[in-house]
Amino acid sequence: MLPEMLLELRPNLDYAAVVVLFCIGLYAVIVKNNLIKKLLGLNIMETAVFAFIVTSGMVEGGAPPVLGPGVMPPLASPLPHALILTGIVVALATTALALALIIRIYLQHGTIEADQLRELD
Amino acid sequence: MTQPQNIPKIPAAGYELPLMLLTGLIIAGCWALIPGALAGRAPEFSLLQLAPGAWLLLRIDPLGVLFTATITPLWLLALIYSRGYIGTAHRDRYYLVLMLSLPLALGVAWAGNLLTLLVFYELLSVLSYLLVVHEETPTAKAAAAKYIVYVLVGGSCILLGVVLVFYLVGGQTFAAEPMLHAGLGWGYLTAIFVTLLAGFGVKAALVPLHGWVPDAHPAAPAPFSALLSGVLVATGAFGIIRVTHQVFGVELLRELGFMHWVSPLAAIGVLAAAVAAARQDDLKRRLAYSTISQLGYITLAISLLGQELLVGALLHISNHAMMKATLFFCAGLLLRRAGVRRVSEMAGLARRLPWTMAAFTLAALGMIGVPPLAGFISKWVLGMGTLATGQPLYLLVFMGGSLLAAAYLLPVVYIAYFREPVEEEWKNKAITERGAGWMLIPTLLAAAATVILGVAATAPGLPLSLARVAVSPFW
Amino acid sequence: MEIVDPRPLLALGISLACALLVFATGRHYGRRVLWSMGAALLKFGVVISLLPGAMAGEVYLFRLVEFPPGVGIGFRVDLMGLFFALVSSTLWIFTTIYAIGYMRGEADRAQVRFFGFFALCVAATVGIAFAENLLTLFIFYELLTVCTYPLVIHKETPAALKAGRKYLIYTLGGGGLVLLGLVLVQHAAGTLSFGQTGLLAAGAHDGPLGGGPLGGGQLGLIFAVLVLGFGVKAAVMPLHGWLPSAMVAPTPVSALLHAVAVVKAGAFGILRVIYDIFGLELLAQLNFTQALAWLAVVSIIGGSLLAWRQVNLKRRLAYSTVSQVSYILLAASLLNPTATVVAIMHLANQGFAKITMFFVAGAIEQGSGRTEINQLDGIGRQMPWSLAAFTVAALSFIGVPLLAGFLTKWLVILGALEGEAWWFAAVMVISGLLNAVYWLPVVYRAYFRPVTGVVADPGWLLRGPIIACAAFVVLLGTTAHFHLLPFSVASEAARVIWAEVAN
Amino acid sequence: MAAALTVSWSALAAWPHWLIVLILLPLGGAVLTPALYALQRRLVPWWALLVAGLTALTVLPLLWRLAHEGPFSYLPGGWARPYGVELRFDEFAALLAAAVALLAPPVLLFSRRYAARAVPAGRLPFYYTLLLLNLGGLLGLAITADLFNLFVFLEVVSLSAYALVAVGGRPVAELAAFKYLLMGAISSLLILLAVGILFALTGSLNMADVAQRLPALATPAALTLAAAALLVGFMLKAALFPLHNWLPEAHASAPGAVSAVLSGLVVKAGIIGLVRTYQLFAGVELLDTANLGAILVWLGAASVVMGSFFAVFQHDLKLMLAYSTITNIGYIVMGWALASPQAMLGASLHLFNHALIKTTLFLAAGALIYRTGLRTLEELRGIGRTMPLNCAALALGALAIVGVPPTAGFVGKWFIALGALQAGRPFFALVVVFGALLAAVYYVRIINAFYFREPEQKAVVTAREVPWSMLAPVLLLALLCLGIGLLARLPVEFLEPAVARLLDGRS
Repeated sequence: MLPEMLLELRPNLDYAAVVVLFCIGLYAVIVKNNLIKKLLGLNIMETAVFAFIVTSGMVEGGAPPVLGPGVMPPLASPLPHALILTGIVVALATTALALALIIRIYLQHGTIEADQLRELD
Repeated sequence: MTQPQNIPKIPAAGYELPLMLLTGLIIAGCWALIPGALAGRAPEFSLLQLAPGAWLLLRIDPLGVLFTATITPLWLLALIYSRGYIGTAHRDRYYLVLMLSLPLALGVAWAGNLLTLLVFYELLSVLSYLLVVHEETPTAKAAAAKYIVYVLVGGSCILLGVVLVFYLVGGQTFAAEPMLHAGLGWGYLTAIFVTLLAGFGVKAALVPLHGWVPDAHPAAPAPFSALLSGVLVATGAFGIIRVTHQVFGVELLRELGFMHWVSPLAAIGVLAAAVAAARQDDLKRRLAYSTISQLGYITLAISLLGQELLVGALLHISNHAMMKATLFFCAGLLLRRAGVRRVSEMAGLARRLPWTMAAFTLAALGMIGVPPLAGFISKWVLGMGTLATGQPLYLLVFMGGSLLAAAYLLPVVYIAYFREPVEEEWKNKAITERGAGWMLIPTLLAAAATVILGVAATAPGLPLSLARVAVSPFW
Repeated sequence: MEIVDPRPLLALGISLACALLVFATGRHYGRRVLWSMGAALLKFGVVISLLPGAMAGEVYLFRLVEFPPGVGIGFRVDLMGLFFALVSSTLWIFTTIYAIGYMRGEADRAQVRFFGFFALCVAATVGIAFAENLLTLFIFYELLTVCTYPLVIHKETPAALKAGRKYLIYTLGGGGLVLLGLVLVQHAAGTLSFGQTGLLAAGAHDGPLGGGPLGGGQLGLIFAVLVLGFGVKAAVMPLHGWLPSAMVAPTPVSALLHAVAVVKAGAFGILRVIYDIFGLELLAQLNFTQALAWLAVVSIIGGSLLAWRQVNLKRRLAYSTVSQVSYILLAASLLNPTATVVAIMHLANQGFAKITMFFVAGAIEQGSGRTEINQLDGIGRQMPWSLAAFTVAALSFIGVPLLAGFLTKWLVILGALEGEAWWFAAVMVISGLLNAVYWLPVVYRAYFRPVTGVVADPGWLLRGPIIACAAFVVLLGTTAHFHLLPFSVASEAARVIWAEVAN
Repeated sequence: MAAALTVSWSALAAWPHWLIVLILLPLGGAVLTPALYALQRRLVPWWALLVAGLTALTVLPLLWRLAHEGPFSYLPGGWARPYGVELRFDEFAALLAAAVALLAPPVLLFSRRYAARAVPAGRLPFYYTLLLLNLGGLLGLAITADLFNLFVFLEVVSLSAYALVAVGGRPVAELAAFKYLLMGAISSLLILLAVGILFALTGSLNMADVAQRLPALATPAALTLAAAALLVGFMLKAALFPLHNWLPEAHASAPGAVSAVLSGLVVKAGIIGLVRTYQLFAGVELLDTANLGAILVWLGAASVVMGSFFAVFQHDLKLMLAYSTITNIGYIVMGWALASPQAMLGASLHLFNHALIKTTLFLAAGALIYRTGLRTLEELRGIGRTMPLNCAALALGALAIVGVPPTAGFVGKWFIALGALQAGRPFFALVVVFGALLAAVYYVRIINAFYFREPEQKAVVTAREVPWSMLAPVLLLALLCLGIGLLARLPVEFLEPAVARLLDGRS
């Protein structure tokens, strides 16, 4: 049963990995108590999405528009990579901001544990 | 026995005389209408439109003239009497209301259509509340409360009936021709008849709607009791005449047969009220029941639907008004001069109050129907009318009523004249008629009128002739 | 004949300007009085100046703005609206005089708020009366709610605040229903403008609930939603709860609630629903008004019975309003010309009589601090003018001839008979008797019980309006056939409504 | 004369580059702000105001052109679509742009005195930078026709918004900002994921192009995933119930002017995203959009009711306003999802009107806090006596948000309710009315406290009106709340064809 499913998954194994990664990240964001860990979870999710988009740049049976004939597959579309560069910048900004906030929170409240912070309210 | 009031002279309010003069003028005016009425003229005056098509309208027809000619003198008598009777408490209000009630009564008499009749009738009734309650004793208040409940419920019934008529045939003026016709359907006609009869019946003390009468009369001041009994109750009967003869018309009523229900009711009223009267010890209560009984005569006469009977009924309205006024005036004298309310306390009073008791006796005899006094004339006409319409059974009722009247009035006379007074009760009491001129004069005048109305009954311009003119168009 | 004329807007503007002026400069007693009285008189002048033309068949139109297309704010003076506006602007004059006297002792701040919002309320009432469409009516209807609220809680006591809250909950709930009805009508008819015989009948397209053309059930829903929505303000029986509570307000406010504006606005709204939105023809085919009539009957009888049980004078007055305003609904639901006349006319009849009674109740409270009926012993001798006026009003409600109430009773009964519904005639008679049952004891007490305690003279500022209003009660009852007086206006209004049906 | 004016206007409007100027102005202004601060710090507020004002002026020719020509595109660099990046000014973009143009100058004017107190001095340049960034991002989001740019602008808006919440430095605010950041980042990722999926499926990023290609695809699962990710992502951004958790605290704890922008404009980014999602998937038959619509309708209705319900029990004035935002977002989403012409029209109108009203309310509330430092209704009792004008503005705004006609709040709800009937779903008309009633309940509480209670706090008794530079924008906006409803005829006529086009694209 299970092996057959895995077989079925094989052509999309990268997607499966992305999904798993995404879920791990989401899990961390939701469950972890430490704000830093939450942030890390977010980063994992980001990575998952980036990975997904980058892998989707893979073009089966495609031909490069600029290079002449003779270039062998696998070919990849460069556009997703360019996009993901932007995405990474955005993610970086988010992370930086979040870290800054966490520092402020720590300075203000003396803790970055979510449950303790909740009690402070 | 209540303490006799050794009345200090009541200071005059100052306006009594002008009021009397004014009333005299009004009476003169009403009488001046008689020739026109005898000639059968019925001028109309529109006053005001209350609602679309619903006019306040005066129509001075012979019936109305008869009514006003008979009742207006009572106001003058009552005014004079009041000068001696009414104390200073609430006096202004009393006179104000009394004088206001006169034009309202005229309005009832001259109402040109049902709406006008209703309006004046209602206003008169509501206004009378202030007279009934005048003395503001607990009994007076209770009686007045009862009175107003009856009046309002009755008035509401009339209103319903009037609106029904208005809805069906519009705001028609009273005329010889009846307003309604058989084509309107049995249901509507019954509803109209029941509501109007019940409404006016309350005022006319029609048994079993008479409940307020025995309470209101004793409670009211004597001059107003006289008016109440002589006029206000009569307005009810007057209304019934308007309804039966001008709204429905004799033929329609015969066709519908409603009167088969009314006549027995009235007959029972005549007899039962008379029996009840005989059982009363309070003189004014006794007189009140007598009123119920006498009004029963009138209603019965109306319900039998005969021309002569209607003449008799109208005659009896005026005669009864005069006689009953005399009786109530006397009752008031007895109360004021001797402090006596109860028949049983009147022993020997005739010696101290001779004029009073003389007048009382005269009026009592008239009421019983002794010739040639007024009561005899009307009862005679009634009796003849009964035979003329072929309903001799009701003749017995009339006679029974008269006998019973003797049974409840003669004992009063007897006790006052022939029973020896209890000595102790007479000590230190200045029971006298001296100084009671204001009360005595109207009493005697009324008593005299009783005689005149009897003796000169057939003189033109007196009720009998007028009544014949008034009634003739209905047949 | 429709004429563009800015006067309806002017009438509204006068009240608004008055409110603004009072808010701006009202801390001076003199100015406050000047603005209030000036505006009251001026507005009455403007409103009455519309009358001759309107009676001659002219309809004044003034469209202000159209904001969602097809839905706008506009004014249209037809006779029914003009009648309502006349009643309220006449009563405004008296209420203003009375209020000046009544509020004299209060702090300036309270007075400014009072007179300011009072003017706003009256502006809203004129807006309701002159509304060209249901939306405009709704706007001013809600404005009325909002502006009466500060008046209801004027005293700022816990009881007042509680009453205010109750008032708001009820009226806003009603407003919500009206809004819903508004949406339903707009959807069904595609327009909200009055002045066509039955907006729904004229423009009925598809039902709001889908499923093809507008059927009876959906119309019934619209009718119920609108009538109940307006019925809250009209204090129809299960929805009347706010009215007695609102009695904590000062007397001029009660007068405003009961006679000048609020309750009337509800009743007027229902009149509009019946005559302008559904139209007589459509309603004659459907059977909704029968339900409304019975609702009114429940209010008439139930309100009276509840009034009977009250020992507080103003509460009794409040419940009696529940009963008397429903006359309008009963009459309107009878759907015949006579009843239409009285449905409109009773706006005035009830208004003047009720305001008299409230003024007297206020004068008594002001003069002696008495509020309960059993404290009124002998007060008729201490305040003869006021109690005489009170008696006149009471007799009017009972239906004694020559007073305004008789006219109402007469016409409603006649209308009931024309509608072949004799039982409503009986209801009117019973209601008149019930009025006697709970008003006469008050009158009786005031006159025939021994005097107790000292009562201060309420002064002419209070007494004047009382007497004037009582005089109006008599006037209304006796001037039916004079041209340009209220009754002729009401009957002309009814004639126009029915003439449209005939065409 | 008029003709000449018209000609010159149309000449002005015909200049093709306004659209890119619209984005570049605020973004450039934002970038330059810290530099200016270093040179001449007192000029910074005026600089921001100037930028905002110019941006607002830029919107005018665009609107003119839109009104005369209909939607138009701008291709930066001249690359034809779908290859190049496209900016497109359609009616919905215009709505948001107009809201930004209308609200940005008053907010920035208000900020000059307000931020001087509410924001620590060192952060002032960031405050203005972030605000301008935020506004620029919003404008970009509104006019972009490119999926990835949508994401980028959304991130610009979101990141600046997170930072703006915290910029005031209140302890609660920083925590709220972090919470907001987490939720926002998750939603951004979902959106990015969806963009990726759509790109993978179609190979295009131009929205119109993608929308054309999608119907031809036969991969329902992927489509559904993309649609769901977009929906959930934008719902989170728009704070639709039950994903509203982050909003109240973030909006309430931010400085007043920021709250105004967040509540009035930033949540609308989510709405615009939902509109774009709708446009993307409108033609896809494999995907049962009606079904998605049904979910959204119910969630919208739930937002309306729950938002009001929560608001009723709040004591903090700004929290109340924040919950009311959830309610109003509910209205807008519900209107959209009902998918009948009038409901969509109403939702569009409400998008604009709510921005206006909520900005008014938050600015007025901010002014109260500026003067008194008090936030709860109990503490603010009687403030209507000492700050009458400001409170009058707040009361007007309250009336408007309840939806009392003829204020701005009425028109949108009116059309949504009508649209519910048009869609044959009268229940939602009932929800509209019910929501208005609930709103009335809590706004009455505010008015009650301000006007009809005796003041207790010393700060309330001694309070006086805020300076004119703060009061004027508040009053101006309040008057607009009152008056703009009366002009609703214009936007309605303007939007009707757009809505019709949208619905046509679907059938």
